Amino acid sequence: MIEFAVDTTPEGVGVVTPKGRLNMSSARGLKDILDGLVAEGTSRIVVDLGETTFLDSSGLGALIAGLKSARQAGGDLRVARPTEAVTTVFKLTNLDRVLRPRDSVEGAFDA
Amino acid sequence: MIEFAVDTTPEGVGVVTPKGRLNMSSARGLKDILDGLVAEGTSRIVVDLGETTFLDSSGLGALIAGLKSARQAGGDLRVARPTEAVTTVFKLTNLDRVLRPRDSVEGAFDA
Amino acid sequence: MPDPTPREPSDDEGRVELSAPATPEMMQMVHAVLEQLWSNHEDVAMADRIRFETAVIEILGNIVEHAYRLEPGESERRFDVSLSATEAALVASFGDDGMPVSIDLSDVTMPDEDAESGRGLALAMAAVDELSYDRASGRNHWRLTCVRQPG
Amino acid sequence: MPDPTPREPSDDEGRVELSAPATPEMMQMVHAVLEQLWSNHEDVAMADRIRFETAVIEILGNIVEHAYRLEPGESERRFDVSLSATEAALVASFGDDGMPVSIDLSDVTMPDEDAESGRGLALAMAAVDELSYDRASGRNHWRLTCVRQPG
Ligand SMILES: Nc1ncnc2c1ncn2[C@@H]1O[C@H](COP(=O)(O)OP(=O)(O)O)[C@@H](O)[C@H]1O
Ligand SMILES: Nc1ncnc2c1ncn2[C@@H]1O[C@H](COP(=O)(O)OP(=O)(O)O)[C@@H](O)[C@H]1O
Repeated sequence: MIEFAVDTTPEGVGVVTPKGRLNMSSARGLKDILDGLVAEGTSRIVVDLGETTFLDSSGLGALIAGLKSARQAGGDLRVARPTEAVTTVFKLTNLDRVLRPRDSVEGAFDA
Repeated sequence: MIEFAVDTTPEGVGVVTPKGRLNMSSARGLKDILDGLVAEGTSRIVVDLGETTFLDSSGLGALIAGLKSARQAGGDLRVARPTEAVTTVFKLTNLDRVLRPRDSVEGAFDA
Repeated sequence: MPDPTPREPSDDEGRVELSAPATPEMMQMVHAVLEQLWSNHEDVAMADRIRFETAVIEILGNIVEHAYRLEPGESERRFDVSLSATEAALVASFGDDGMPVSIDLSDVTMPDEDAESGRGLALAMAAVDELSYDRASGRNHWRLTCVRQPG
Repeated sequence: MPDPTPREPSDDEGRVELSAPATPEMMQMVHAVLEQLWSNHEDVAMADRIRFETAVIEILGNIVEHAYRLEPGESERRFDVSLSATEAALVASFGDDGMPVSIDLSDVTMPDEDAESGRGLALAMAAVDELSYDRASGRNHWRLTCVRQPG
């Protein structure tokens, strides 16, 4: 159903790539990964949504939870390369400002 | 649903590889390809079943039709690398003698 | 010229109906059924597929999560859904035997940016052109309609 | 120790039912539904999956190809199928509104090696442990049972 790739860049940015559908069944998995990264000191995180074929309100909840804990730890969570399904859901929920999609994972913390 | 790869070896053997399910919807496609090969003079044919994930009675019918026209033209049709689904259907229909599966495409005409 | 008046119930032709246990696993089943539906209706615009699938999965997710039985009996909770794609619209209609839902859909609003839940119904409503709920014969009925974009 | 006596109809719990037009496209739909069913029942042996799916698709193929309407009316031809996987067995039961089938299943035999058709029913019967047909309430009913291999 879903797989998560988790990586850290040389700059210490955590990169999480959900591959598949981010929904009720998989949202908890994402939340746990994001919490884990923040807990171990990686509070700058990019979620690469380039392979996220579907996103529902539970998946959104996990992203918002991750965003909040990253910011509380002095970092930030940014989203990159959203698919059309993801962009649509961001827009419909008015989250496209707080989760402003970046064009690339590498440049996600540039601005 | 299905794709067919069609090739000819240096020895003049036609190799047809159905990729996907060989069923009511796709059997005609296989039959047409086999008839085409025989019509253009390629009467030694290997059907590579290594990527055939499902086989039904229509698919079997197309193989038998191809076998008959290849033999009428002085050649033969052989099947190679069957998946478990294919082997099961060959056995259940007692066609595992007339369509005796070969281990490889290359060696299919060796014996 | 195509007739612009709404079509009759015979529009239901071609519909696919599924009835299954109301479990999280069945959400993948519905995704799979929609995937097949799209492959039989390649003319449905990607934008319409996305908003329809989003709403369908939100409503189903709510049924799976919230639609508890009135009397917790022996038998499993189930749902059914009818999915249809006509030239005019994509329609889903759900039935389940959970307890009555005491939500006024006209009160549903999108939660604040930092909410971690509570967006399901608001998202479904924003995604489709019509969302209705009613209770009849001891069952909940949800109906979703996406008016299709001109090809 | 597990009870060895056959289970009651409540065994139907967990079943997935599909109702759809009797068209060739719906064969892919049923393949997709079975694929999901297997992913929810990873303990079903590959050999059992294969023989069950083979028989299900043969019976459905016959319905799509042969089960013409008695009176060719306006409305589309449809079928329904209920699929269930219990610890003991895989069961499929089909219903369709085509004309009565005048076949005695006990007469069905595997055609000769060089036959190009006519293997469908014989293959389905060879694949499963039970195949039955009956006509009731103006509908055809086919029922398939695969007794599962011990894990
Ligand atoms: N099918 C349902 N049956 C019962 N209650 C429901 C149903 N759908 C929604 N609700 C109620 O409406 C509330 C809001 O639902 P929703 O907007 O989907 O957000 P969430 O599911 O994240 O809480 C739920 O918390 C629940 O109390
Ligand atoms: N569902 C059905 N409705 C009506 N007739 C059927 C049905 N299934 C099978 N038949 C009849 O039984 C015959 C044998 O079917 P089958 O063994 O599947 O082989 P085939 O479909 O290749 O002819 C068919 O040709 C058809 O006349």
